[in-house]
Amino acid sequence: MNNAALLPIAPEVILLAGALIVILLLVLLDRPYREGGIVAMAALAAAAVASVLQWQALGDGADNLYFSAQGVPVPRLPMVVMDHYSAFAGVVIFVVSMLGLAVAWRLVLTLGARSAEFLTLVLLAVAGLHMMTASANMIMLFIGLETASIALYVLAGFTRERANADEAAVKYFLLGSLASVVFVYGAALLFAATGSTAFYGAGSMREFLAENIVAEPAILLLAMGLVIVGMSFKVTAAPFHQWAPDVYQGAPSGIVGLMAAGVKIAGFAALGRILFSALPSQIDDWAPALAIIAGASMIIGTVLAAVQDDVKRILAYSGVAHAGYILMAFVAGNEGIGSMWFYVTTYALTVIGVFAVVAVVSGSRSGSSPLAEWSGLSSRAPVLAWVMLIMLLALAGIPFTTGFVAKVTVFTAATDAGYLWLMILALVTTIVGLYVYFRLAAVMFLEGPAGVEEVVVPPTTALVLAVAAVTTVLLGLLPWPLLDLAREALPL
Amino acid sequence: MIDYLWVLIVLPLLGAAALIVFGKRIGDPWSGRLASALVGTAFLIAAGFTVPLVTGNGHPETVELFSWIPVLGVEVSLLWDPLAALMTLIVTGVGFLIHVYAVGYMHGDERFGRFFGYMNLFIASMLTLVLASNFVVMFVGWELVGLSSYLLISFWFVRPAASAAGKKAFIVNRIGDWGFLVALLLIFAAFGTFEFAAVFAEAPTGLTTGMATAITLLLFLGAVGKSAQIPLYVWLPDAMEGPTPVSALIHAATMVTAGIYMIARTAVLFGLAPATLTVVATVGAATALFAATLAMGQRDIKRVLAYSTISQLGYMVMAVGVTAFTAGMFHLMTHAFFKALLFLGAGAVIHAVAGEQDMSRMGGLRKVMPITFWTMVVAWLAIAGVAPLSGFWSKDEILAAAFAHGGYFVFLWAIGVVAALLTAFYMTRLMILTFGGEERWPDGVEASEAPPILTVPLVILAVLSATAGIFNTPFRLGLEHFLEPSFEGVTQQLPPAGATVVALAALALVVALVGIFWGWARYSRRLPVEEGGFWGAAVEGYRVDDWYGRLVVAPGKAMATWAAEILDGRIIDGVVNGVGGGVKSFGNSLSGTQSGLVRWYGAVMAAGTLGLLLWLLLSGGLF
Amino acid sequence: MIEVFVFAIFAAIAIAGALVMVIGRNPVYSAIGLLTTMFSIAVFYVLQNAHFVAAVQVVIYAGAVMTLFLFVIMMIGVDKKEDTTEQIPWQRPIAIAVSVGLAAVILIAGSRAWITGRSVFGVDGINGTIEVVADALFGTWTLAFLSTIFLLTIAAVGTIAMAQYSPRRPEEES
Amino acid sequence: MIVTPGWYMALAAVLFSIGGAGVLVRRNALVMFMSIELMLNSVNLTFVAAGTGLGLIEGQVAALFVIVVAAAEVTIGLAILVAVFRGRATANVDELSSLGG
Repeated sequence: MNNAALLPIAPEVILLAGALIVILLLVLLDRPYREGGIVAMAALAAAAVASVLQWQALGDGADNLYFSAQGVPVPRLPMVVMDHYSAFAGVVIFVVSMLGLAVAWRLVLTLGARSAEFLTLVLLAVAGLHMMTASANMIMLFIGLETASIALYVLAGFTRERANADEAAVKYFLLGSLASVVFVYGAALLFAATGSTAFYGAGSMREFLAENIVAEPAILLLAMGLVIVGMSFKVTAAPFHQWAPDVYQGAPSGIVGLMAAGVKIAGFAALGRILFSALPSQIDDWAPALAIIAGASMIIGTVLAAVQDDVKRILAYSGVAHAGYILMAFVAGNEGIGSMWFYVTTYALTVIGVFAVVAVVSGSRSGSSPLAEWSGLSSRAPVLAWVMLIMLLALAGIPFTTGFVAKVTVFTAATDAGYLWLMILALVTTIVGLYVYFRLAAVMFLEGPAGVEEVVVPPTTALVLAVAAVTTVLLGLLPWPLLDLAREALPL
Repeated sequence: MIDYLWVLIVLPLLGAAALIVFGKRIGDPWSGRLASALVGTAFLIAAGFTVPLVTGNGHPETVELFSWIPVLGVEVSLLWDPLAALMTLIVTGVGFLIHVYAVGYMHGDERFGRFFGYMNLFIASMLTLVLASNFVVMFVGWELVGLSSYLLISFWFVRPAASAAGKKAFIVNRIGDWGFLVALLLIFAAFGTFEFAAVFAEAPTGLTTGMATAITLLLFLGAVGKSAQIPLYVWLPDAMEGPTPVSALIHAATMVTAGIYMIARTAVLFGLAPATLTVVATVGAATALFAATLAMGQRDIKRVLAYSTISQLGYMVMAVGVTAFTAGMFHLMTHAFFKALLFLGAGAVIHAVAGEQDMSRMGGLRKVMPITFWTMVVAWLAIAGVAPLSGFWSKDEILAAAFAHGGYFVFLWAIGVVAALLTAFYMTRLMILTFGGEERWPDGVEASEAPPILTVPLVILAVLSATAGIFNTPFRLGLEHFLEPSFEGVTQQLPPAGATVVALAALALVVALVGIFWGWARYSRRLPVEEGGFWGAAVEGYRVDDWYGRLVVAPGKAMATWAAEILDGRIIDGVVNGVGGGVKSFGNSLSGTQSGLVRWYGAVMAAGTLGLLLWLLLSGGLF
Repeated sequence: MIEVFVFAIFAAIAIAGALVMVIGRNPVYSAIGLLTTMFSIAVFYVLQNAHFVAAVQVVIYAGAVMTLFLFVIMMIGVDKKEDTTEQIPWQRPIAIAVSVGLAAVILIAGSRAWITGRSVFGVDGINGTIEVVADALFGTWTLAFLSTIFLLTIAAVGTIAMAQYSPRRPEEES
Repeated sequence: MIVTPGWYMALAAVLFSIGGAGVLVRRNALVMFMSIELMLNSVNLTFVAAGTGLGLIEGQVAALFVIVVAAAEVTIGLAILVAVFRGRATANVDELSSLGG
């Protein structure tokens, strides 16, 4: 096995090594909190670099390669695929995770001896997220999905000083397991319907479906439906979204950003991997189904976000609506991948920033973040309030932020694919959505201060906020660099 | 030179950025001076750009800045033509005077710097709207204008009313913006581009009447929101909670006229949709009369002016509705002068009587505030339509055009005349209650003339209000000629020629004088009791807000809550309480609501799954 | 024919076990019901020549997992009857209707054709002996096998994290 | 009459639905979790039966992987449930409803 052959799984190997080193540090050092965090951060950075190297190694996309046990391209049953799609996903996931970990930095330091477990779980969860996007096989994807999910179940309930965290963990675990089972049942039926678990290669799902017309497609349709449901749960698309508000509210604020952003990126990427790579020939079946889910998500997310009184819940429902917008890109098939990536990436950056502010305002441990806590933030912490306003503008899709460009691209994609009704629905919900975000802005800027307590922004969080705010505005003004890369990040 | 058109927008934008960030440090009064200087500079530059247009050496120019969304062919480009020039000069010119006034008016406010930051932001947004050369950039400006006006209305957010007014303005305007957005969508669907030039060039041949009607009706919905027409006018009176310079700048001179400007800009499209034009003219005339009756009954001086603004905007909308676009723009200009003057004068008065806005507690200010009084007299006569002040010419041109349009529109003309009578009446009432009679202001208030920084802008505006009529008299249609390049290919309704126009003008003058006399007769001796009946209803704005609450807002809220309960599992709450028991709670975390049950979530998920599977199979034709 | 007979008997047992699990008021009964079903499924594996899977099923599921379940049931002291008062009216009927509907949809779809895929590489009558499975597992599937290391590490670390019982500390974060 | 893989898959579908009903109607978190395990078992049965029908060993391999995943999930799941419910002497998930609204 030569070095180049290791490249496709390099990020996972690096993260695993990082996780093990963090555990070892716990044994070797007396108080390894800070060192462990640095190791974890370094591992994520190295994984990101590895993904960049992957991208470069791929060149113009001509020499994509599969990977199996022997480290050589194999014709049958590839497990992992290295293509522009997975490399792009890797960079985004790892960078967002670094930002998420930076937001959780203060939480890590206060966890004491438990920080080692926390960091290990974060690293392994991130590895799982990337596995979801880089798998060339349904079973591999399922393993990645479960790796990420199981680690996140624990992380959701990690700070158990408050009852909320318990509740979040149990709810997330029970509903998440249910969704996983639905997903894997879909995988099993897909196996029965196509005779393969692989996305690529000889006898793979794609090849089988491209060469044969399934005379009795009932099981195939069911299988697709179940797989879509499983993934919709992960990306909080309606009506499979209901865990999100409760879990976001109950989980430690320091880590919710990572949960919300990371899982969404990986979930959408994995859904895209399945639909674009394995089932492109069935687009006429799955695209309308996704359009319905997208429409439901926009409506439900927007309406329910408007009636919430807790910022974390508002953001969760807003996430549901955004999941709907992102799904709009999917109905356009291959044409929509670029806009999907752009939306997912910029949304993830914004969401990390938003939850970083939440962690500052409401503390990075478990607990809710009632609107009252936010009133008059602009006079207590003006810079923080303005940064939050930028993020809210992006979430609302106001021009000159990434949110606007992202919305325009997915709207165009859906319209071009012939889903005009979906586009109009999205427009209407976007306008209703303005109310949601401006309500929060109004509380921050127009109401009197809730208290006199000083708002302390830890340096790591400040860094994250700077990154999030700058990218939100800069990529909103000049989206081309990212948009061009996103358009290149096509699956094999 | 014209390539540097973007400087007009960037100057106030820089000011906004600097003042929002460093406003506190720059402080009072330097942040105000900086903001005023920037707007003044923008005015001078705009004037420079206008010279070639006036001398006839210039022609409309499009300045391309950069390509923004190439997929949709959206360029960020600006358009400089007579229409844009006129509007830019009004915005920066009147805006400059109001900025200067505000330096004095806002003196001592805690957030002085922040205020001017917002004001500059507003000017930048308004210029973006005005200078846009395509629908997307215009929409961006449109939205930014809404945002900055929201910030300014609720500037004194500690007052709950100000905060609520800001929200109300924001929400009501969303309805209009929705219309604008959908119109953009249809335009793109019909033409494949957002550029004004391309759209207007193709429209006469490439657009069916039905499509044109749909697009223009939706655009008009946007204008109805922004320009406060029936039925979306309700936000404007409440917006008076903002500082008075804001009312003058945004709610009289500039932002509310954006709707008129937008219709004038898209005159080609409106010209293709006669049905829409009838709707536009009718709504305008109805608003002009309706708001005038409301203005008659107000006791708060700023609310009189607010309803008066709505009424005057009604005239402008009526003008564009009868395709007298130039007349509409002309009235827009003169109105900007005299209404800004009225607001600023009102602000000076309010300042003098220690924040009192109720006219029944003013009176006798004529002697104390001579400069304010005499400038206000000019504005009063101008808005009432007394020759030869500016309002006479512009209002008369609108009415004459409506009359000349013939048929049904003669009826609208009659409504306009009645509204003019009421206008003269309520303005006379305002003047006498404020400046005439005995002093009724509260004890301990030492009213005195405002300082020069307040009065100098008043005087300048008074001169403009008095003389602006010469730009476009029936004898010399200067503005008409100036704007011609912008309305190329548009059939405009001109006032009738010859004796008719003289007769109409004479009638208008008589009506104005009758209105003034009526007001004089009623208020000059003693104050009549104005309670109950019409007066009570008018003060409450005919309870329109109540009806909105009952008919629109409450059902909407109820539906959202209902949806939330079903989807959130919160309906359980009510049911459990109703059934009344069986529920045990353990531990501190378990008290309270019974929402958030895992099983309910699971059931919804499963039902969703089943629904999706069924749908897939059904659409696959397998059942 | 004998195969049909065995299938019928064990299918009945499996369904009965599953129903006992769902209906049983006492978690211990539920666990035993599930155990019965798992054993029946192991029988089905044997019937299909999936010997290794059958062995794993018995050892891991019936052995380890169910023991763990019973242990936990005993430990947190919930080996008693469930409070049956219903908090969500209609939830139960809706849930049952949805489940029945789900079964009906899948069965109707399957009644047309359960397996529409086509084997490209397989041979008829595969025999899931340990050699054959190991061949696949450590051949083409090596990477998937290796990647379960993530799962097992998480299982270990996560259990430790959850088991460290932190009493509700009164102090907030510093 | 012979037993085709379809029979097993049909049985698996029934078991899957029963498991699903268990998750939805039971309030004891442990029993809900057991129901999920039952559903996983029916997935395994589906995999194995489909593999038999297709003549592919992959069905069995996939089932093995699902078992491994399930084992990890059981460990974590029970750890969470023990941690959460140890102090409450109950495993009723309906009592976990402080979030929401």
